[in-house]
Amino acid sequence: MPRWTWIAVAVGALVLAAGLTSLLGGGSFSWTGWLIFAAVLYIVGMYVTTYVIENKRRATDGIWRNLVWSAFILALIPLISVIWTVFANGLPTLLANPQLLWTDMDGVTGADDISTQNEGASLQGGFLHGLAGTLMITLMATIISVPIGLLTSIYLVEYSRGGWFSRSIVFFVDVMTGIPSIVAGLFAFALVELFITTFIGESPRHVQMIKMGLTAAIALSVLMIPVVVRSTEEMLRVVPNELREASYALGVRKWRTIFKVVLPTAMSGIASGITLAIARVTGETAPILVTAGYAAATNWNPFGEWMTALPVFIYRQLMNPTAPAAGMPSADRAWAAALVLIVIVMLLNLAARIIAKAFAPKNSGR
Amino acid sequence: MTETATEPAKKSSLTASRGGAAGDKVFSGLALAAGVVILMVLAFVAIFLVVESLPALWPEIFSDEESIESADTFWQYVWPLMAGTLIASIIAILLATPVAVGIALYISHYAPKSVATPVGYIIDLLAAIPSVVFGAWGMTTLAGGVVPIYKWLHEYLGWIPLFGGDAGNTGRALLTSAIVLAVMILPIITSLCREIFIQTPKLHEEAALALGATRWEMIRMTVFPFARAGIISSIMLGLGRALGETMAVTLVLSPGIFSWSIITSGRNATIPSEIALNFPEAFGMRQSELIAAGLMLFIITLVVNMIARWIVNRHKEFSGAN
Amino acid sequence: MSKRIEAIDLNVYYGNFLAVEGVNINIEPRSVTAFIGPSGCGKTTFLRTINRMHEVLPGARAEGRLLLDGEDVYASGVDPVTVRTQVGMVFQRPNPFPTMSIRDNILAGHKLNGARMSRSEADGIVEKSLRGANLWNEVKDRLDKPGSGLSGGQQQRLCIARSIAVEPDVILMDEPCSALDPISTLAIEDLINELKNEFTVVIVTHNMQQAARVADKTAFFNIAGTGKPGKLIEYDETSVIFNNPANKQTEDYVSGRFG
Amino acid sequence: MSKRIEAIDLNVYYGNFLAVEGVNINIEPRSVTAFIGPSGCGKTTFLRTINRMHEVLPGARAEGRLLLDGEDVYASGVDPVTVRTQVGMVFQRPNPFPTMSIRDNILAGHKLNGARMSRSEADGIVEKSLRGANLWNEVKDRLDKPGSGLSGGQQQRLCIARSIAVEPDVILMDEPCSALDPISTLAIEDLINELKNEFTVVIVTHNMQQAARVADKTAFFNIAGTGKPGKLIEYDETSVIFNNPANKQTEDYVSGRFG
Amino acid sequence: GNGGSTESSAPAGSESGAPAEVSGTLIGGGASSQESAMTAWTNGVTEVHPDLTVQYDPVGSGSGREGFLAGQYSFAGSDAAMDEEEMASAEEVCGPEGVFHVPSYISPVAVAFNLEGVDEVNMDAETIAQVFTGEITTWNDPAIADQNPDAELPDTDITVVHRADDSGTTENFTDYLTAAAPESWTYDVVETWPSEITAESAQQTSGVVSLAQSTDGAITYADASQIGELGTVAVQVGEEYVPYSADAAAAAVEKAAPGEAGAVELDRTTTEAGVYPIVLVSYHIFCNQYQDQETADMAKAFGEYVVSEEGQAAAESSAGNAPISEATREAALESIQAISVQG
Ligand SMILES: Nc1ncnc2c1ncn2[C@@H]1O[C@H](COP(=O)(O)OP(=O)(O)OP(=O)(O)O)[C@@H](O)[C@H]1O
Ligand SMILES: Nc1ncnc2c1ncn2[C@@H]1O[C@H](COP(=O)(O)OP(=O)(O)OP(=O)(O)O)[C@@H](O)[C@H]1O
Ligand SMILES: [Mg+2]
Ligand SMILES: [Mg+2]
Ligand SMILES: O=P([O-])([O-])[O-]
Repeated sequence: MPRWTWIAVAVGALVLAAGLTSLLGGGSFSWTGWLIFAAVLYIVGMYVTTYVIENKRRATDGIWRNLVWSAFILALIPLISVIWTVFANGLPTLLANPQLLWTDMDGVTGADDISTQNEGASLQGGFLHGLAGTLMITLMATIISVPIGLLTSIYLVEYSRGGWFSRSIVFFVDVMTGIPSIVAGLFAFALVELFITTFIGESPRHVQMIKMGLTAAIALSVLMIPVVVRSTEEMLRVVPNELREASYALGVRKWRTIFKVVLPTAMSGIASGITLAIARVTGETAPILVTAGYAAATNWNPFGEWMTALPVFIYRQLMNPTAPAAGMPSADRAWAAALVLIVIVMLLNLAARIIAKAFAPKNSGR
Repeated sequence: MTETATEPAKKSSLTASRGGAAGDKVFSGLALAAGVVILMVLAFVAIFLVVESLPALWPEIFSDEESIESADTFWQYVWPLMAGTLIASIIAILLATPVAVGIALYISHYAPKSVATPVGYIIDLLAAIPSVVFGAWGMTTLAGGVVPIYKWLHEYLGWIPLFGGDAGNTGRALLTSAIVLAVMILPIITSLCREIFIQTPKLHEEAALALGATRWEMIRMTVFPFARAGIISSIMLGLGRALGETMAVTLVLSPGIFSWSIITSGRNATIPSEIALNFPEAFGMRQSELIAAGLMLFIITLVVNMIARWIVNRHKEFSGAN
Repeated sequence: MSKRIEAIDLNVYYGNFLAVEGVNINIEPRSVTAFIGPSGCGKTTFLRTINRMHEVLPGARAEGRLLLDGEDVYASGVDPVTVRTQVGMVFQRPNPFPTMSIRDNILAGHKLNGARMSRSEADGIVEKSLRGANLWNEVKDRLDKPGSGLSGGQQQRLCIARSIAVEPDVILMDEPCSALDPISTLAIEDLINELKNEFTVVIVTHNMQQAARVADKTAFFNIAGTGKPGKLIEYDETSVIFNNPANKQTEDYVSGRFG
Repeated sequence: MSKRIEAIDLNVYYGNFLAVEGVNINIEPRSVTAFIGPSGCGKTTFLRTINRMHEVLPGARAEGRLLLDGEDVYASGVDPVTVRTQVGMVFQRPNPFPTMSIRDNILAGHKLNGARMSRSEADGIVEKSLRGANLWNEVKDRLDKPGSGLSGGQQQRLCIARSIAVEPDVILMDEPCSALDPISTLAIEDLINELKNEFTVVIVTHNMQQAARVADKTAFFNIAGTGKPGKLIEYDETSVIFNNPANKQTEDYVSGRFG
Repeated sequence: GNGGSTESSAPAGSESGAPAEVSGTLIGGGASSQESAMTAWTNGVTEVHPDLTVQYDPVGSGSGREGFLAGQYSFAGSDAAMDEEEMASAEEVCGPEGVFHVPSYISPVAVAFNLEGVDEVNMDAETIAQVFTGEITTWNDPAIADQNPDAELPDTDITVVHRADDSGTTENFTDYLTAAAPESWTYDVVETWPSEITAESAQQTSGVVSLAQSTDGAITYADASQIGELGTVAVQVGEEYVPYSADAAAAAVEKAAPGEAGAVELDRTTTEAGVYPIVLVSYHIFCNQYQDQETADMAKAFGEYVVSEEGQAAAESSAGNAPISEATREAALESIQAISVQG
């Protein structure tokens, strides 16, 4: 098959698609429609051409290659769209008002926003409190769930011998992935309430202690643990047994083998699993709303007082603007916060990759 | 060979274990304890759900009321929500899985390394975007964009019940939520699949290639069988997320009663968004109804996972491990 | 059903690293040729260029010409997949497909071609190939069991059966006996002797007795030092290589005075 | 620094499957013993019971007594980890830790157990072990490079160096040369000859020439058929086994009249 | 009104000019619709009482009342008054004296639409109901056109947008429809829009407003302070059409019949001139007696500030709600000043 075949097919597909689009579009020409038609026609066209010129197997190979490529391009569309939305909405605000990063909403009222929107006064307030909340709550949730999740997957892979107990853990971990986040929040609230009312006291003063960063962290842990267990388990399972045996044969204890040989070998996968889990919970809104309260001032103490996390801040600012009649300033703050949130997780992701790289098997050659 | 080997004094050189013997016990104990914690948490969640939803499940017995608030029976209230949740999640999985597996393959077997690494990173970034933002994006950008497509679907494929209803002007339909969900679970499935695909033994891949397999055939013969359990795992993880996702659906969907049409807005609802939308104002019986709906979701997840396990275990003998 | 292999000035690279340099060789059809030489001299590398398995590794490529019955397998427009169906390969470590039954392992190559065949046809192929690999008697009662349940030697013979099932013209074997006990080794050596009636067989081995036992001709590769490219030093009748080599290096190697 | 190994009526099981039955053997300190026998006869299985690596596999267990200098390693209260520090093991496929440098690989036995040592002490151990494994000259300039970058033979010697670094009393080797070329094989055989000055060495091999070259005594295992347990058939001086075996099975095997 | 005094706390409230020495954190929660006004109040109260911090959890009216009953909140914000049962169970935290309501937040619910070139449309209750039930589907339907002889109504389809979430706004709006248009509105007073009606919906007031703003021909009902550029419906009251306004809304509350424990009973079918009947009254719910002096003082101080002219003005300028009328304030202040400690 000549090298230029694909170009010919591509051009043909584009032309044909243009015709088809204007025909079906009934006058108005849709660019998206054109591209979609062209892509489909190209894939089909390449298949048929290869089938005719070469054989069915090459055609099949080619169509799957094209499909894999289309999957990739298809996934880029929403990605770019989402990221563009966030950057376009958030970046200008953030650049113009960097103080958003180090002020909170304490003292900011709707009147301020109204004057911002109507009289062009500078944007008031910020989301330091949200930043503090997100960092503290996520950190605590990570501290709770990573050890539990890691240890559980270690138990499953290294210690259990496939009995009913480990099978039920595996099964229920799967089930945990489906707990709606709001239910996790309600559960954490009920749990802490139970704890506080039985061990500390039942008066309003004590009951008012329930809502705090820790409670939110517990709720997030319920959501995080299954992701950590599931991904870590898969990664540990693919660590070759011969490495474990090499270590045992040196007289290294099992737990040290796990720590020094198995975990480092699987580190890259584990790190990306944990990042995934963290990324998932940093974006949670509903469970934090019912567990951590809603504060306007910055609070760095996760064991007392209310906290606001960034997603909650974003959600509330979008949904219930500080000044109902002047929603723009709130929306600006929300998008800037969304941008910051994404950047935080991005950095986290980067850090995880660097850690993974440091541990990764140092392969060379085959 | 009759010498007395079991003199206690001599035995010491093997029993006098080097430091850290306790470490094994402690560590395996810890690992076990972690598993127990998870089971306990789950048991608590289950108990919490059941206790809180009893009044809605059997109002005659567990509450003062005759029936629940939103409908005559709980089942009548919850089945449309369950149907909506399942339809949205299944569509999301159907949309996301092929694409996610495709990207994972792209990264592991098609793209040159210099492209694969950044692409992997970029896809992971999708996971970094909070669901509120996805919701806001779905609401503002996506919903508007899909309207012409829905209209087209309705016009040409309207005979399929899924596209039967009128497309409306806002695009706030179940299919839009499903698309947002698909985008959200895409990175979850991709990143797990990618890690597994990369682990496929070179030995087996080369065996296939040496038989004259094309790249795709090699993938089908070696990568997929090896990764089967992992793929199903990752789909389950994604499905769990789709089933339980609250905010994105809440922001995107105009809920309503059950309908087969997934392109009509003001139709269908999902359990998590039903809970999120109504929980703040709910108390008493209404609150029980919502938590009972959460219990149903829990049960759906349970059943779905049982099916997945069954699929994975069916071919255990021929699994890719070893 | 058997082809001549000719390499003309073949250089093989891993990225920028020249692993094998200037190989010129002419392998007769219906013969067994053994590649011997110290570790790292490029035996595997050269072997893998014959069926274009080399290029599966990222960055790996070959320069020069490699002819199969006069046709250059590296000519543009040649599909490596087609080359590989004509040139079968058996690896050092047995690698049956773990997810397939013994039967499906054998039929794997045929199924690729999408060839529809009747149950009896398929059975015929399975039996013929397994008999050809001296494995039929051992596994005929458990064809539907996974191939990974066999012993190492059996697995290796299964892999040979798998590659002869597609009736290639050439069979390449990279140290096929290194993981096997003498009994299995002997079985495979017998097999190679039979295979040469139909196929061109090339085998890499570290075991010089084995080369002496099975090969018609032997090629000795050597390497000057780490980082240097491997070279074909001498290629001749096996008896000449082992008893009366032309080259000093060959003589040193076969007589054990290396290093 | 070298121990006698005695097995008394040792049965080894995989779950309910009796893999090796009734082994009685007495291996002298400071000697090299070779285990030979057809595939599946239980050489590896028995070898792994000596340092209690066997029980790492789920469901695997051993019955009977196995004495190290008179102490039963299967007595209750014996810590398998201690046994393994005294009985080192080298596997068929070289398996250096991929995440560690050459240096760290050598120190793995110490470091992984959390032992603290000074830099100079560590350097001493690394050099001594690498010299002991005949690898020092080849890698002394790249101790901080990953171990997986070495050639197969070098990797295998690295694994040997790693196991002698913890100064065991016994070294078990399971087909250590099967993946290696004659040069590396010779290097390792030389090494084994040196190791026996200090250690009790047990080696599993399929290569009878190798057994003849390195072993003081040879044990021949055999198996009556699939599903049957493997048994120790004959154990004697190597020269006796190869030239004048007492048992018909042994004679058949070593003379190649098996199968 | 002047700040009364009890044995334990100095006169509170800005009008008396003497800031009381209250300090501590007062925690409340409830209606999210009050969030904006509450921000103004929680910030404003610190000007009068620098050591008093008030935190408000916008969890929703239902959760707010529930949290209040469980002791989590010292006061609740709610779109609806407590029912009998809740009042009874309130005695657990508040003691036998129970609770009282302060109608501190009044907001007119505008019927708002997005129709190019049209700013105001007149409708009677039946027409509104028919539009929202989907019986009237185009803007130039005779039922609408007849009431708007001067307007140029296009034949655009009507897209009904309602609240997707459980909402006090929906409750008040359907309450109005039930009372004023019983013929056409057959659904009842509900907090969640009847799902049988196929229509667009969105979450929270900002959601319905922005959806309406982006959809031509959309009509919705929303807190008037947030409707922005949308056109509004003037509602028929008696013989005239009354557009929403702060005064007309406050008048509706003033003219309302007193309910139990400070709550008000709005008259949706009123024919009185200048009264806009679609009004949402949101309450603050306090205990008559608190368990400790500190909380009682803080609640009193905060309550007094909220109903004070200053507090109402602060809320109006931030949230755009309608300030309560003088008469309403007088009554509220009296109850607030009677807050005491359980014996
Ligand atoms: N994947 C690879 N990337 C880079 N270099 C490689 C790779 N594989 C092999 N090499 C190098 O190419 C050279 C030839 O290697 P090759 O594996 O062909 O040797 P060999 O003769 O087969 O050795 P052995 O007997 O150990 O199998 C060696 O220097 C080796 O280090
Ligand atoms: N993990 C295992 N589980 C169950 N059975 C096993 C396992 N490993 C080995 N066996 C069985 O135990 C018997 C002895 O195996 P072993 O590996 O010890 O043989 P071997 O003599 O080392 O053979 P080879 O020369 O092929 O290495 C064989 O029948 C084998 O099938
Ligand atoms: Mg090789
Ligand atoms: Mg073995
Ligand atoms: O004020 P609401 O959000 O309940 O409508």
